[in-house]
Parts: sequence; structure tokens; C-alpha cells
Amino acid sequence: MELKFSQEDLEFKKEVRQFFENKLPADIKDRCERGLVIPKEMQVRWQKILFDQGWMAPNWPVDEGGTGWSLTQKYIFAQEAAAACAPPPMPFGVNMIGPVLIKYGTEAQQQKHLPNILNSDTWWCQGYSEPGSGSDLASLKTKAVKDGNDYVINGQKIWTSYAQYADMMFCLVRTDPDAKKQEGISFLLIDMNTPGIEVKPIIGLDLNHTLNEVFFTDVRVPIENLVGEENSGWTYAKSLLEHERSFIARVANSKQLLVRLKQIASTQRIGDNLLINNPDFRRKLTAVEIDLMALEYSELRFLAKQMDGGQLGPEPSIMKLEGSQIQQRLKKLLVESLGMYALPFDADARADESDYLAMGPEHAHGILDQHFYGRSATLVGGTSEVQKNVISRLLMKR
Amino acid sequence: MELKFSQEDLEFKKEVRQFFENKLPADIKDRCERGLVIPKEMQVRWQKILFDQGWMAPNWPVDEGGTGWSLTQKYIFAQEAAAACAPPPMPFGVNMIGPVLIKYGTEAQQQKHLPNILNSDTWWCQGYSEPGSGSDLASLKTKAVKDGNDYVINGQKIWTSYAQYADMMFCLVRTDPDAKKQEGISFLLIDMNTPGIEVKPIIGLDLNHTLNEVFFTDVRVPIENLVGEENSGWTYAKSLLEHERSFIARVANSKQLLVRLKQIASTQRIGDNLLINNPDFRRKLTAVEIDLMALEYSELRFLAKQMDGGQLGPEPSIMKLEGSQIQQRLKKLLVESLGMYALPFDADARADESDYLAMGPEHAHGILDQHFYGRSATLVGGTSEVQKNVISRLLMKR
Amino acid sequence: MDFKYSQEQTMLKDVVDRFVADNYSAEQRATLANTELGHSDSHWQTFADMGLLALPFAEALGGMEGSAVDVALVMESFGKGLVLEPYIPTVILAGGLISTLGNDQQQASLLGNIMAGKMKAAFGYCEPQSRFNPADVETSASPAGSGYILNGHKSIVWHGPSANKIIVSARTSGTPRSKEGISLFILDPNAEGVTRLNTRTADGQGASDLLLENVQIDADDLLGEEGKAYPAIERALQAAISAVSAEAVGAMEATNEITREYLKIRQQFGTALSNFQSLQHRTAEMYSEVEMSRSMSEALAMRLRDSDNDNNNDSHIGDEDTLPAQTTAATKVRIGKAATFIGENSVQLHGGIGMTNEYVIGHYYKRLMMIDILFGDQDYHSRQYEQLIYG
Amino acid sequence: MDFKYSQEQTMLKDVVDRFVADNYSAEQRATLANTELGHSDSHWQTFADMGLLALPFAEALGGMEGSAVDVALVMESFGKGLVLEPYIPTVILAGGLISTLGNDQQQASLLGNIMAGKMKAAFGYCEPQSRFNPADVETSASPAGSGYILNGHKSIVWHGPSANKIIVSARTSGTPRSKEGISLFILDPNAEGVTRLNTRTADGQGASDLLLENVQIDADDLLGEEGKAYPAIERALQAAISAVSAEAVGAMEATNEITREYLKIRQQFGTALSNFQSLQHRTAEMYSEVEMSRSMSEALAMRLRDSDNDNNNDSHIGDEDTLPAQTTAATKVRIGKAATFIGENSVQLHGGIGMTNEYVIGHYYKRLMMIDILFGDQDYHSRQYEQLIYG
Repeated sequence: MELKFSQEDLEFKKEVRQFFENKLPADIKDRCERGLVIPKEMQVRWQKILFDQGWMAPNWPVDEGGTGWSLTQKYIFAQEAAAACAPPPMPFGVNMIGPVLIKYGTEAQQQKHLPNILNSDTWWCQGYSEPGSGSDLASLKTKAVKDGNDYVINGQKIWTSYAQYADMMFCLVRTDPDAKKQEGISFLLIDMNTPGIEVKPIIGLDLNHTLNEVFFTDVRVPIENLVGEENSGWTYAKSLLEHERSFIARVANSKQLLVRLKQIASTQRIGDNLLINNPDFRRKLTAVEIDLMALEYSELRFLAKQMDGGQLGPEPSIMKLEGSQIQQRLKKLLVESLGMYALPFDADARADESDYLAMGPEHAHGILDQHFYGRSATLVGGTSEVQKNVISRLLMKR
Repeated sequence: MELKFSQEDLEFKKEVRQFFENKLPADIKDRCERGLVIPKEMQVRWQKILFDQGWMAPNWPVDEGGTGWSLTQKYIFAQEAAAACAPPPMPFGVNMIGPVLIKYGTEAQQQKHLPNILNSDTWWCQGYSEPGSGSDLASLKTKAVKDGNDYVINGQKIWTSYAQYADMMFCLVRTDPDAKKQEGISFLLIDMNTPGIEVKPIIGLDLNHTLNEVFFTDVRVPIENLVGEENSGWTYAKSLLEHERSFIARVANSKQLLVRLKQIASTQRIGDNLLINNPDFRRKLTAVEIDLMALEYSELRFLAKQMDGGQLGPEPSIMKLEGSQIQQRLKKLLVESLGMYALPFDADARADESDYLAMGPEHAHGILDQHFYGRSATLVGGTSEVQKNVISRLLMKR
Repeated sequence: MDFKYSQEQTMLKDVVDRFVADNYSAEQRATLANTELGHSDSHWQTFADMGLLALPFAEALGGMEGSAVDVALVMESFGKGLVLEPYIPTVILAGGLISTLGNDQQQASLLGNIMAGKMKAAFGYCEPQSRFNPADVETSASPAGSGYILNGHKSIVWHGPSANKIIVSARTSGTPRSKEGISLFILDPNAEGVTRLNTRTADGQGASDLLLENVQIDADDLLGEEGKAYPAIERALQAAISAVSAEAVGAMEATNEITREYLKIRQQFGTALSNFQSLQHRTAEMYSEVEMSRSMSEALAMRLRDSDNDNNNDSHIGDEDTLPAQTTAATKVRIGKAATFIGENSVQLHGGIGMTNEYVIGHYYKRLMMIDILFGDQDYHSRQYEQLIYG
Repeated sequence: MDFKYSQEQTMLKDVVDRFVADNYSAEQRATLANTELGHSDSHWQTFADMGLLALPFAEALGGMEGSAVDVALVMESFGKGLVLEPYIPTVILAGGLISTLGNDQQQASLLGNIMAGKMKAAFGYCEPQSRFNPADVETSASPAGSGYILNGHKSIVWHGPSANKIIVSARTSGTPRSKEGISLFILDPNAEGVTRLNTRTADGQGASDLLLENVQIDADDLLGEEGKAYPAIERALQAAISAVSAEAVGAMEATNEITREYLKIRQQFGTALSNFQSLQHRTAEMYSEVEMSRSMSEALAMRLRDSDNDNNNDSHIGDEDTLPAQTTAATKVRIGKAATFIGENSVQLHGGIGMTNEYVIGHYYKRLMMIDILFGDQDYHSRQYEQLIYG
């Protein structure tokens, strides 16, 4: 048993920290720190800086543009990125479709898409959920019918994050309506500029436009945009979910929230004292801090298991479950820290793009955004209820 | 809306309080206050005092020996009894089989049993649960086969409280093995001295002998001991459960626990301070105190609804659910209040019947008994899980 | 002992329920919330016509002599529809203070206008450092001529943006957090030296910060005796907590009903969500929470009504040894806990659609969350409760 | 970074696991618990033969130079079987203190006997008023001749009844709760003036109160420097917390496994309990709790091992800015929470049978509950954690 960084790790950590200190633009850092949505321009600007550094795709093979980092180095990178308040790359390209194309894509697909994912010239979105299929994803109904050299797509996707910016979508469609529900699904790449696609915004509780509905009416997608085999799409979708799982607990991010919470509590007054000295508030802070510590050691333990070639069972579900709850607790405590100044949440100021509230302490800005958006942490990527189903199914089999 | 006692109520309250002050024997009060099991002799002695006062059976009709109290008066009586640390009468006779016999019993059954229930000459126990039927009570298997003028009983009951003291048992048996599970059950009165009955103790987590297994081997029970119709026993059992429901939340009892907890916390030292001044402990106390207040107002509200002739729906299940949790929280806090002196729990001292621990503050005695036994609060009378099933079933029908 | 409404109360409830049913569908509310004002002057006039704006005031002043119980039943209906009009700030807080402390002239002019629906008002008692403590007043009022000069910062004045008059607390003597030395002033928010910063709260209501710089106040606009306002402030906040608790009960019941209906309709894995035991159990817990809350809310309303009438605690069932202030703090804690639990779980049980601004459940969630904070959160009122018991 | 056992550690674990499997079935344990001694001297000798009693001591003293990680793996196996022998009191607490503070003679005689299985020992640091604070020492040690006279009351000495020697803390100077002025003494529990009151704890282990009345102690039996014992006490308690945390992890895993097996077998309403979603979810939560606990326990063991070896925190992953004392407090809090949750729910999920003394699950529950209290409960260690951060 060993819980120490090697000398190389420590040097890598220093290098990464310096990179963030020097290269992360202040305007981006500020929005990220406050928990505000990062506009497309900032997101792309930052991703291109990562690309220039060669650090855009830690999970890719080195000869495709990956970094060749060990899991420890990836952990260090994730820690430092979050501590520096650097926005993580949009996952849809580099973390989701990228690895799928590397594993299952044709050479043509790889050559066409991978470079643009790496340099962030193409913005991807994910076409999975449908109005009738939430936790039960495999019940999806969007239909693709072969017609000449095209699939013709009809149907609807929902909860499509950032589809309004997207150039491309990877999309699950039903190609065999008669097969069992997991077996009639194919995995398609769809150019978002194709006629027949309509993107409609969904405004969230945070009053931001992050989510969308995407409607398909006789949308023609060339057959060469099929990934892998027809009707095997479920396999690729599942393999993609595996990739989504590293650092699923968002420990590094929660640690940054904790730092911010302590900063705020150290300036927020209660009468002639500071909030950080209030025993009630402090105890809640301690409770979540300790739970986060256990979560972090768990992340390290499971990481070590993977480094040893061990197979994970219920662990990712546990990490998702605990991690999402801790995020929500922290975001609630941030709200609580503001006292009465937690009430204002000015839609008009948002519409003006003035972004800053007319009143209240400067640090109040963004906290409600983050809190409201954060309610989705226990929903997306498998609800807490689904995670518990998964965990207990695996346990009961033992 | 009115939340006041009438002048008569206030006078009744005074009378009841005086009765407990004058008539409750100190030795019984002491054991009850500590949360210790009340031995049979004490239980019967106290019940006979209640009988002499005419207050043994508040729920019976006046001409059968009831008190004729209003629901408000019953509430006052329950409050004062718990506040005075008077042990409640054993429910099996007066609260359970008594009302069933009054409603469904033959005149012979009534004449034979009711007077002895009222004056506590007969000790009853309840033969419901079986090894295979816990929450799923109706799946019971103990068989009664008619043979001449008798039923012949074979089978086993379990979790039979105080069967070791019992003269009589009311018992659910299967008389029609082919009917649907609720429909083949009959309700019998069984003399515990009948040959073929064997009572085996079950020692609980609290190391007390409260529970038993009861085995029946060819036990002959005269047919006149059948209550109501053959195969209709489930109906009577259900009607009995209704009677069990008044004050199911045990609010008065929890209020007494809270008083005790505050007394202990006001004497228990932490260094140069008292536990009651420790903000962590105090906050837990406040939290449960407030939840208990809400529970008490709910009890009053539902009582008022009944007084108006309203039908209760999910309310008794809610009261059971919340009430049992609050009891357990209070008993845990009592344990917590003792610090390191929560550890000792001396089986040998018990075997000696010396009853008192060799060490620790005097108030520590009985707290662990009460805590361990109290873990059953969320199990008996329908587990918390079953209560939630019931509540949601009723809600979803709306 | 009973928890029934009288015949008059039932009639009042029917009228308000009908108003909410007719005017506060999710769509109607969303439209209203998106207007500049954020609520409806026409509804406000309807309230005046219905007598709601006169409800708690003395008959002698033209009021209806309604009690905290009457107010609670109105607020519960309002909660069901998430009504946006500034009822509590105008009628309960400002109105309550004027009715308690005002001289004849103030009562006649201000309450008359309020009851007629011609004036909205608000109460500014918070400050940036005060968090939830109404005794924490750093804003100063110095004598100047026959009147006063105010300097300071009153924060998050609920429904400040639409208020024609704002009652503000300021210190005329005493140390910053002393209960002695606090005075109330009737402020014209358009007076010289007043900067009113307006915003919307997360649940779509108005709120203002008031920056007060050498604001001149006439002697006529001192409300009550100089330096002696604290007991009336405390009493007004108790009434407001009772009202907002009843609102929460209405909102929680609606939230639970909407959620259960959704679970019955929404299909996943080939069956309705309502068939999953873990979700069934959650709905049971949510139901239990609202029942406990209703009991507290109704008991508090009765407690405040009766303590207005006499001071004999002995005959009060269930809280013979409890001060009204204790019941108030306990109610706010209990309801805050329930509101948070129900709000968060209603979003969780809805899944994706619960996260959208268009669907109604998120608005219930936000209102419930705001109610938990308004007038003091669970920690604040737990501590208040403890101070009353342990000193 | 790895969480694997070395080959030696795996071998050690196999040996201890086998011992527990062979000797600590539910029935075997119950039989043992019901003896006068409450554990087995023959098992104790086996531990000596296996080298377990020499595990943490220096090679120079005849020990095996084992680290906190090695101790933890033994304790985890012990936790699985709810082993009753006084390993922590004798080896970790008393042994640890002697090994840290003892002079050559004390180490040779006492540790030798401990390692050989010839002596059991315990550590008396609590007092009736001290709750969990080891600096709260009112027992006094006054100089008398070349030795000391002890007066006071040491409470709930874990495994005191079977201890041949008990190390007790007493104050030689300083105010009652000062960390300065605390000394340790090696007490013969049969010495004149010592009244040893023996009892069993709820989880079937021994505990004593010691009433000390003018007890004479030789100068030779002062352990370490006079008045300077506190840091060693703190360190010994950290080691004990690490050990008991590992024990809790073993006990929690066993508890969860037993509970899941029961749910799979127990039929209700025509199906196995394991098919009810609400119970499935509970088992998932219970599993998650033990995983979080294991991570804390293993990290703490490594932390203590490494802080014994060097003081360079920089290279420690995950807690670069954290003191060992902080990790200790956090671990005790986290594991106390998990132990309580798992213990209570294991009884609840078993239903009636979980309430009986005969069935094994109640014994896991009781041990887990006691572990939550032992060496300080969640409140105590939360406050310790806060004091380390905020002062």
C-alpha cells in the first residue's frame, strides 16, 4: 500500500499548476469560479489553448493526439484543472465520440473527425434521450430507414446539451423496429446543418439555455456516417458510457467548491462575527468536507485498482451516487452562506447580458445558477435511483 | 379552529394528575422511568389500581366497564400517564381482545373473559406472527382441524410477547387451507394450560425475555372458543388493528423521554461544563423536540378529525412512521448523552437480578435496555417499509 | 378542540380557492411573472374588492377583524397557485405594523389606502450584515429639526420595487444589535437620498436594496414611539412567518399532487413510475412531511390568534409551556425542512422535465426554497428556539 | 499509488482470516462470550504464536516492525468475526505507549511478556467528567518519597477486567484540562487502594472503572517523562482509532453480506425480500457506506505509517494539506456514521430475527454501535477536526 506521489508525479504537478497559472485567461477563470455557464467563444478559446499545449485529449492513444499520461497523472491534471477553475473540455467530442471513433470508426470517419475534435473546430452534441425514454434509454423511438445511400431520420431527441452550438451530433436511432429494444439501435453521425433538423431551446431552472429539443423530419444521413455495424449501436453507446466514468464523482470540482465556500464564509458577516465562526454552519461544512475526503480516497483507491488492471464493478455507480450528492450539498451550502442575498436571481439582468446582479455581495453572483443547474447532478448520467438499482443488482449476484 | 381545553377538561386533567401522583407506586414508577421491563407482579399490581379507580378500559363501552371519556379526555389521560411514568396496561387483554369480544364474541365468551380482563386476573397474549409470516401476516400456516367438538391445532407462533406469563392467547389459525390466504383464517381463544402447548423464550437484544416461540402439537381447543364465524378471522384481526391505532405515535411517551433526556443532559458533565450546554448535543435535541411538537399537533389534528366523525386514511400510518423514528432518535440521544458510560451493559448483573450496574451514573441504568428494545419500534405493528407501502397505495388511488 | 373552519371561513376559503383556480394556472402565472411588474394590479384590486386587503385589521379602522387563522387559510390557497401579489409585505408586515403602532392619522390614511388597494407597502428590516436578525440594525436615524436624518443600507426588501411606502427600521439609540433603540419610519422610496435598487428573487418576486444617504424624514413619519419598535417588529414577523408557513403548506400540497400525477402517467421500463417502490416510498415521505407541516402551521395560527386575545397559556392544548415565539421558531424550522425535502424531491422525481423553466414544478421548488430562507432559515430559527429555552 | 497488500501482508491476512474462519463462527463466538473471561486465553496464545502480539513493535525489542497498515489488516479480519480478545488495549494502546515512552527495562519486561502472550494490559485515560477528552485528567499523582500517590477515578477502561497491568493517566501538574502536566503510570490493578469494578460492555467485552484511593506507585512505574505524556497518548489513540476503524470495516462488510444473504432467502408476499426495490436501495447505500469507510481506513493507516517514517506531507496524495490528527478525526467521524447506518439498517432489514440475542446480526450491530462511541463519537471528532482547522 502506497499513497505517495513519485518525484516525477510531483514535477508533473508543478508543471501543470504553472500551465494553468500562466495560460488560463482571467475572464474564463472568473466565470468558471462563479459557476456560470461558459459561452461558446470562451470554451473554444480555452480548448484551443489546451490543444496547443498537447493536453486536449488525455484519454486518447498517443498517436491519435493523446498525452500518454498515467492514471496518476490524469488524476493530477484533473485536480489542478479544477483547483485553477479551468473549464473542462466539452465532453461530447473529446471524451465521448472521439474514443468511439478511435475504437469503432472507419478510417475515413477517423480522418475526417478526429483532428477537428482535437483542435475544437467541430462542436459535437449527443443525441440519446427522447421524450419517452429517460432512465430507460433503450426504449428510444427515433427511426432511421435506409433509402438508397442514405438513412432517413424521423423523430425527436431531448435534453440535448449545447445542440444550439453543435456542428455534429452522434445519435442513437432505431433501425430495426422488430428487434428486442437494445438490438435494433444504430449509431449515426449527423451533420447538424442537414435540412430537416430543427433545434428548439429548453430554458433551465437556472434560466440558462443549455438544453435543447432536436426534431428530425426526413433528415438524410449518408450511410457512411454509420459507426460500426447496423443494429449494434447499443454496444458503442455502452462503451462510450464507460469512458464517461473516469472522475465521475467530480471530486476535484467539489474540492474547488469547498475552497470557495470557505472563502465566502470567511467574508460573510453575521452581525459582529463572520459566518465561518458560526458553529451551525461550520458543522455542516465539516460534515461535507469529511464525506468529500472519503470520496477522494475512494477515487484514488478505485483508480489504483484500475491501474493494477482490476475490473470495476459497482464502484463507478457508487462514485456517481456519492459524488453527485456531495456536489449538491456544497452548492446548497453556498446558497445558504448568502443569507438573504440568496434570494435575488435576476432574469432581466441576464437578458441584458449584464451578468452581474444589481445588488448583494459580488461573490453572490453565479451561486444560484450553479445550485439550480446542479439539481441535475442526481439525474443525468443515470439517476441516483438507477445507480442504486445497478449497485444492488451487482451485489445480489455475488 | 380551536386548540383549547374546556374548563371540564382542565379539571379532569387535574384529577388525573393527582391520581398518578397519589396512586402510582414508587417502585413501578422508577422502573418505568428508566425504561426497564416491568415484571408481571408490578404490571398486575398497577393494573388493579387502575381497575379500582374504574380507569382500566377507557376504550370500552361504559356498561362493559369503560370510562365514557371523550377523545380529548383520553388524550389527557395518555399524556398524564406517560408524564407520570405509569406503565400502560398490557394491550393484549384490554385494548386488543377485549374490544373484539365486545363486538364479535358470544355472550358466553363475554361473560367468561371480560371481567377477568378488566380486573387483570387473566393475562392474554397474541398469537399472530409465524416464522414464515412477518410483514406478510396473512400467509400464516398454523392449522386448526375440526375434530368432534374441538379444533386440533398444530403449528408454531413466534414473537409472542409475554407468552410466558399468559393464561390465554387469542390466535389466528388456518381453518381452510384451500381458500385465498386471507379467507381461510379463523380467530380462536386458547387456554395456555392446554396440553401440547410449549412456550420457548426468545432473548432479545436487550437481553430481556419478552418474546417467545409458542409450539402447538395436537392442541385441542373447544369449538365454543371460536370467535365469530369460521374463516372470517382476518376481519376480526383487522378490526383489532384499528383499535391498536389510537396514540400509535406514542407522543406522550416521547415527551417523557425528552424530559428525561434534558434532565440527564443537565447533570452529565463534559469537563467543566454540562452536556446541555454543548451546542452540538443541544441542536440534536432541538431538532427532535421540534419534530415531536409537529407530531403532537398532528395527533391532536387527527384526533379532532375523528371526534368530528371523519374517517382516517393514511394518517395512522404516518403517525406510526414518524412516531417510531422520533422514539428511536430520542433513545439514541439518551445513549449518546452517557458518553463512555453508554458502553456497559452487564449481562451478569442482570442474571443476578441485581438490576443495577456496578458503575456509571445512576441514570445510565435502563437506557441501553430501552434503546435496544426500541429498535423494534420500526418493525412491530407494520414495519416502516410496510407503512410507506400503505401510505403510497392510499395516495396513488386518489 | 377542533381543526375545522367556521362557516365564514369556509366561504372565504371557497372564494379565494376559486380566484386561484381561475387566475393562477401555470400558464397564467408564467405570463404574469414575465411582465414588468411581475404581478397584477387588477388582481390586487380584486383582493381589495374581496376584502382580503382589509382582512386582519380592526373593524373600527374599516377592517374585517380577521385572525391569524383567517390569514392562514387565504395564504394556503395562495400557496397552491404560487400567487405573486405582495400580500404579506403590504397587509401583514407593513399593514400589521401600522395597525399596531400607527397613530390615528397614520392608520386612517395608510390603512385606508392599503385596504382600498390603492397602496402597496413593504417592510425593510434586513441589512447586509444582519442576516436574519431584526435587532441587528446599523442604519441610523439622527434627530434633525423636528424630524430625522436616515443613513444606511436596508437590504432585500421583499416586494420593495412595487411598494409605494416602505417601513424601515433604523437605530435612534443603543448599540448595533441591541433590541432597544430601534425605531420605525414610513419611507417614501422616491424621497431624496434614497437609491432603490430593484431585482427579482429566484421565485419571481420583487426585492429591493435601499441605500439611504441623508434621507430626511418628517416627525409625522415616525411609526410608534422612538426606540421602542422591537416588540412590534417581532410580532409582525411572527404573523408573517405564520402566513408564509400556511403558504408553504398550500404549495407543498400542490407540489405533491403534481408529482404523484406525473408518476402515474410517466412510463419507464414498460410501466408507470408510480409502480416503483422506491418512488412510492418517497411520495409517502413527502406526504408525511406536508402533514406535519400543516399541523404546525395551523397550531401556530391558533396560538398567535389566542395570544392576541388573552395570555392564558394553561388552556392551550399541546403547548401549555410554550411561548408564541417558540412555536413560531419551531414552525419555521419544521416547515423549512419539509419545504426543502419536498421541493428537491419533486424535481428529482420528475427527472429532466423538472429541470426546465417552462414546467411548473420547478417554480414550486424555487418558491419553497425561498420560503425556507425568508424570515430566517432553519439554523437561525433553531438557535432562536434554543435561546428562548436555554437563554 | 496503490492499495494492494504486499506478499507478506497477503500471507499475514490469509493466516488471520483462517484463524477467524476456524474459530469465530457465530456459535463459537457466543460460547466464548458467555464464559467468565469473555474471550479465550488459548486464542491469545495462538496470537502470540502467530506473532500478532509482536506485530507493531521494533525488531530490536523482538517485535515484527509492523506498520499501521499491517495492524489494520489484522483488525479487519478480527472485525469480520467480532473477535473478543483484547488486542487493541494490550498491543496497540498499552503496548504502543510502552514502546514509545518506556525505558529499556520497562520495554524489556513488559513488552516481552505482552509479545509472549503472558500479559494482558489496558489503558485507563477516561474519567467520569472527561467524556472523550484525554487531556481532561482530574486524577492526581502527588510525589511521595521516590514515587507517587494516586487519587481519582478512571472510568470504562476497555478490557480492564482481564488486564494484568493498566496504564493510567494522572495529573502531576497543570489545570484540569491542560495538555501539560499529564503523566502515565503502570498500575497493578491488584495494588492496595485500587478498587476495580468490572462490567461487560453491550458488545460483550470487558470494561472496568478504577477507583484510586491513595495508591502508591513506585518511581519505576512512571512511564516516560513526568508531565509530558500527552503527545504519546494522542499518538496511541490515533493508532487505536486506525485499528478500530479497520475492525469496523471488516464488521460492516460481514454485516452487509449477512444481510444480503438473508434478503435473498427470506420470502414475504410470495417473493424474496431481495426483490423489493426499497430494500435493494438500502443495500446499495449500505455498500456505499462501507466502501467510503474502507477508503478512509486504509488512507489513515498509510498516513500514520508514513508520518511515523517521515514528515514530508507534500508527496502524500489526497491530503497534502492535512495533518495526521485531522485524517484521524475525519476517519472516526466517517466510519462512525457508516457503522451506525449499517448497524441499524441490518437489524431493520432482518426484522424480528434481528432483534434476538441468538442471531448473529444483533452482535454486529452492537459492536458497530460501540465502535461509534469508543475513543470519541462523531460530535467529538467533528469538533476535534474543526479545532485543528479553525483553532
